[in-house]
Parts: sequence; structure tokens; C-alpha cells
Amino acid sequence: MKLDGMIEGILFAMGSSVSKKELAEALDVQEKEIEEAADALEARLASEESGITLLRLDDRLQLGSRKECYDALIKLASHARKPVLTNAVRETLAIIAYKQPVTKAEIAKIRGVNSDHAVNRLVEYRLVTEAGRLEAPGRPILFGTTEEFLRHFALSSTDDLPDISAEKLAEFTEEAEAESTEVEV
Amino acid sequence: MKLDGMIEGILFAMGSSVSKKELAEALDVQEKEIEEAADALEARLASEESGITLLRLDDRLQLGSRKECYDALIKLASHARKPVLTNAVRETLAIIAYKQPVTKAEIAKIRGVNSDHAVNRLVEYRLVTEAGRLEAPGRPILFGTTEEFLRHFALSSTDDLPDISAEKLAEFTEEAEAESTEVEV
Amino acid sequence: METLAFKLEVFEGPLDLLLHLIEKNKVSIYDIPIVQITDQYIEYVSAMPHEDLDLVSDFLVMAATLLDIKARMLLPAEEEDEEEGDPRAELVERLIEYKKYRHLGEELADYEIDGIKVMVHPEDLPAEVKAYRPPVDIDELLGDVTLAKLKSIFDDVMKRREDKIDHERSRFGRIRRQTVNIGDRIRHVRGKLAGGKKQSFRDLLGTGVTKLEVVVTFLAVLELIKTGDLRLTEDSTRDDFILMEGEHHSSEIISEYAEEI
Repeated sequence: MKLDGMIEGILFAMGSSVSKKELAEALDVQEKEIEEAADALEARLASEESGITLLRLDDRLQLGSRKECYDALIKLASHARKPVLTNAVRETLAIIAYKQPVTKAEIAKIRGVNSDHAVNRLVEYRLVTEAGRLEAPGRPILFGTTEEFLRHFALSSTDDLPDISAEKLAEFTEEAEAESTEVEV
Repeated sequence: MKLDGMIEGILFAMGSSVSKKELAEALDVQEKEIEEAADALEARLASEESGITLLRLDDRLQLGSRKECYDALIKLASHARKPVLTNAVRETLAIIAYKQPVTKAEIAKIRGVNSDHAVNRLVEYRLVTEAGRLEAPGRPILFGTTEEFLRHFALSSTDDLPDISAEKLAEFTEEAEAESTEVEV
Repeated sequence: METLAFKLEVFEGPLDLLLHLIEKNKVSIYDIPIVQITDQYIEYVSAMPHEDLDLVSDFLVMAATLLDIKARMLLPAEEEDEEEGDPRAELVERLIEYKKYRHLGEELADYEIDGIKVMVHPEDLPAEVKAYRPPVDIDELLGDVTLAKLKSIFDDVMKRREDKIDHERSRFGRIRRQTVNIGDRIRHVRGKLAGGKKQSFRDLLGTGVTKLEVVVTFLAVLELIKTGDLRLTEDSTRDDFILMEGEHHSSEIISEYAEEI
């Protein structure tokens, strides 16, 4: 293999930039030869429309991908980063929808686990947004649902959310009490 | 830029292997076109003595440095060298490669020794992975080879594994018989 | 002693050793002189270092097989089990099968020489690609979450919470500040594991109502691990630990932890 090919392979595997001096030592040639081979490599990559290009950073060399590839890369990346609705996020959304405006602390208390991450996700997805501050020590942020949330569920207001009936709530309480007496120690 | 250049740039930036399907989606072309462009890229890299080569790993593509660069590379980088396998481990790997999917018990039966240690090593090296469960009592784990296995042994697919031809088998047994006639007692 | 010269070599297993003996004696794999090979095999195994019992046992199993074949071959051939054929047949088959894979392993070594010299490139995504977040399609994201579903999720969460509330205490009206006692938590954890039961670490922490309770339960687990009363294994499939009684579990509560914190 010729020197330009060797440089290409080395820069490829290293990933980072490598100084001409280091290349000369590794390949056991003069720095001047590295310089010439780098020119040849650069010209070759350009002429054959390679998707890789040679970057020169002072006396260091590095390979990089060409700008023309970015759009395709973004498509690949966005595929990999498609958001998913986990159970934690769903539950958090349900709590915010019914209990809004509500603080992160309250959500955590209801779910029994820290839910900051889930709340942040929902804000990022624009399903949830800040809705003022609670007048309490530390003035914690209150969260509520967004217009996008209403639009998705074709609701004109959060008042239109299906009711949690009083009976249903009472039922829960009874059940829970029955269970708690059963397990009495 | 032509399609082969785009593929080259994308594979460079991703570093990891990318399936032809993902490439086709990101570049908005048919998989068949990706296949043709991959052939063109492979031929171009070979003809101009590039230090980069196209790896085919089943239906995935990846760029790698050419093996001729290796000696110069290890002078530059304290590269974490890939493990060179011991005989016992390689023997176990051969059984998995040719008989996959296969259980630890089957491997032990062929080798005549407990092979858990060797299998665990291979899993640790990511050359082997779980490939489902055998529908039998205890539902033992089945093992198969990975993409890293293909890379480690410079193969494009397990179909490229060296053949155990009928001739070769006959050779084995003949060899043994020939030896025996020589020293007939 | 010349016959034991090979004992220092490392064999991959009993089949590897047998093949070695067959090759060394220049005999046919199809017509193994069973008496001679068995004697040499046993001589080797008895000279083996016995530290690795697992390995030695695999060699001993083969010794038993060889002795069995030897015994059967010494029997008069016209006995009733004639239809079984050569007692060596199964062993021969295993030897050939093993030899095949041993050979293939060696073949792979040649491929390995090339494969390990190929280096791949670390991920090198341009900054703008890395920073890119795809726009969220809310309709797609919410998918099957209908209003009814949202309501039932809320119901479930609230029910879970209801289940946790201690209705005995809540009847007293104002709930007094709870003191959490590590001795109690140790007893609680022990109770969960009594009789060899297993317990999910996550579920155990989930039983704590207040943050303090969770912390003290955690401390109780640490203490029990330290004293050997509790042992834990990883459950990687569920990103959890499984707790169970350790070898030294005792029923006494460590007195110094009986005090409140």
C-alpha cells in the first residue's frame, strides 16, 4: 500500500487528529513525505467524490465526513432517537392532567418515586408546561397540560376530562382499608 | 455527491455498522441501489489502495482500516487489542459457529469437558450471545455467534465459514488408518 | 519416565488426550487397542494435578467409559449383545466429531489473524447531528393513549397510593411525626426473607412510605449484608437485586441497632 493509503487507514482508526511528526515516526518516513502523501490523499478524496475529507489542523491531520452527508445522518439519528412513552411518563401525564396545577414534589408523593425525569420529558414533548409557582417555601414550579395536549384529545378544556367519580374514590378507600386490616400483624 | 460517497461518509460518521435498510431510508433510495453503491464503494476503495475497506456483516455495512495499517497503528495507539483466543475457547467457538443455536450441554458433550467457562468468556468478548431458549425441560439457553464474531474473523456471514467437506472428513479418518497400517503389530 | 513425558502438556479435555494417545501410538481410530490406550490414559489421569476437581472429574468419566469398553471387549463375542456391534463404535464417533471441531477451531485461527488487524472507527457525528432532536409528533407519541386510558392510568396510580395509606393510624386524625427505628426495619427485612423467601430489592424499598423509611430500610439491608445475614444477587433482566437469607442468618437483632435514629 502507498503512503497516502497508510495515512488514511491510520487516521481512520485513530479517529482523533494525529500530528505529521507522529505519522512520520509510525511509518518510518520523513515528515516531508507525510506532507506530500497528505496532499495526494486530499486530492484523491476530492476527485473521486469520497464522503470522507482530510482536515488539516495546523500540523495535525484528521479525517472527517463531508457536509453533504449531514441530512442523511440527521435522518438516521432521528430514527434512533424516536421518543417513546414509558409507563412512568404516562402515569405522570395522567397525574398532571387530573391534578393540575401540580408540583414535582406532589407527583413524586403520589407515584412514590422521584418523577423529575418524567416531568422533564413531558415538557420536552410539549404535553406539559410550567403553570406558575406555588406560594410555599421555595416557590416550587407548578405544572399543567398544554394546548397541544387538549388538541390531541380533542378537548376544549381540561374540565372535559372523564370524571373520576366520588363512588369510585370511595370504593378505593374501602378496598384499601379491607386490605390493610387483613394484613394486620 | 454520488451514492457510494454518501454511504462512505455516513458509515464514517456512524462508526458502527449500519444496515442496508437504514441506509436506504436515510438516503431515500431502494435497498437494491444501496447494494450496488456498496459494490462500487468496495471496488473503488480496493482499486485506489485506500487504507479503508468496506466490511460486510450479514446485511450490515461498516468501514474498517486495512490490516496492512495495523503495525503502524499499534505504534501510535495503545489500542486495546482484540483478545486472541486460547485453543479451548476457539474450539468452543467453532462448535457454536457451526452448530448454532446450541446449548452449553451440547457443547460439553462434544468437547467431553464442562465448557461453561469457555462459553462465558465468549459472551464476555461479545463473540457469542444468547439466541433464545431450547423448548426442552429447564428451557436451556441457546447460544449463537454475533456481528463481532464476523468482524473478529474477517467474515461477511457465517456462510463464509471454512467448509467441513466430505473430503476433509475422509482425510481425517484415512490419516488415522494410514497411521495404523504403518505400525501394524 | 518416557511414557509420562506428555503429562506436562495441556489437554483441552479427555477426548483431546485420547486423540493424542491414538496419534502417539500410531493406531487407527477405528481399531483402538483398548487395553493399551486405557492403561496409558489412566496413567496420565492419575498423574494429573488434582486441584481442578471439575476438570479431573471429566477425565475420570472418560476413564470409566474406557474401562467399561475394555470389559465388554473381553467378554466372549458370541454373547447375546452381539447386535450391539463394536463396543468402541460410540466412542469412535465422538472422537471423530470432536476432531472435526478441533480442526475447525484451528482453521478459525487463520481467519483471526486477519480479523483482529482490522480496526473500526469511533463514532464521529458532527455536532449539529449530535445536538439534533427530532420534532415530537404528539399524536404518534401518545399512540393508543385515549382519554379513557388516561383516566384508568390515573385511577391505577391513585389506587396504588390508597393501598399504601395506613388507615389504622389515619383514624387518629393528625399523624404524629414518625420515628424510624433501624432495629424495626432489620426485623421487617428479616421477616420478608424468613424461611428462605426471596425478595426484590426494588419492591422492598417501595414498601417505605416516607423518604426516611426508605433510607433506613436501605441501611438495614446494608447492615444485614455486613453481618452475613443477607446475601444479594443481581437480577439484570429487571435492573434489580434479589435478596435472600445469608449463610450466617441469626434470629437475634443486633442490640446496638435497637435504638432509634
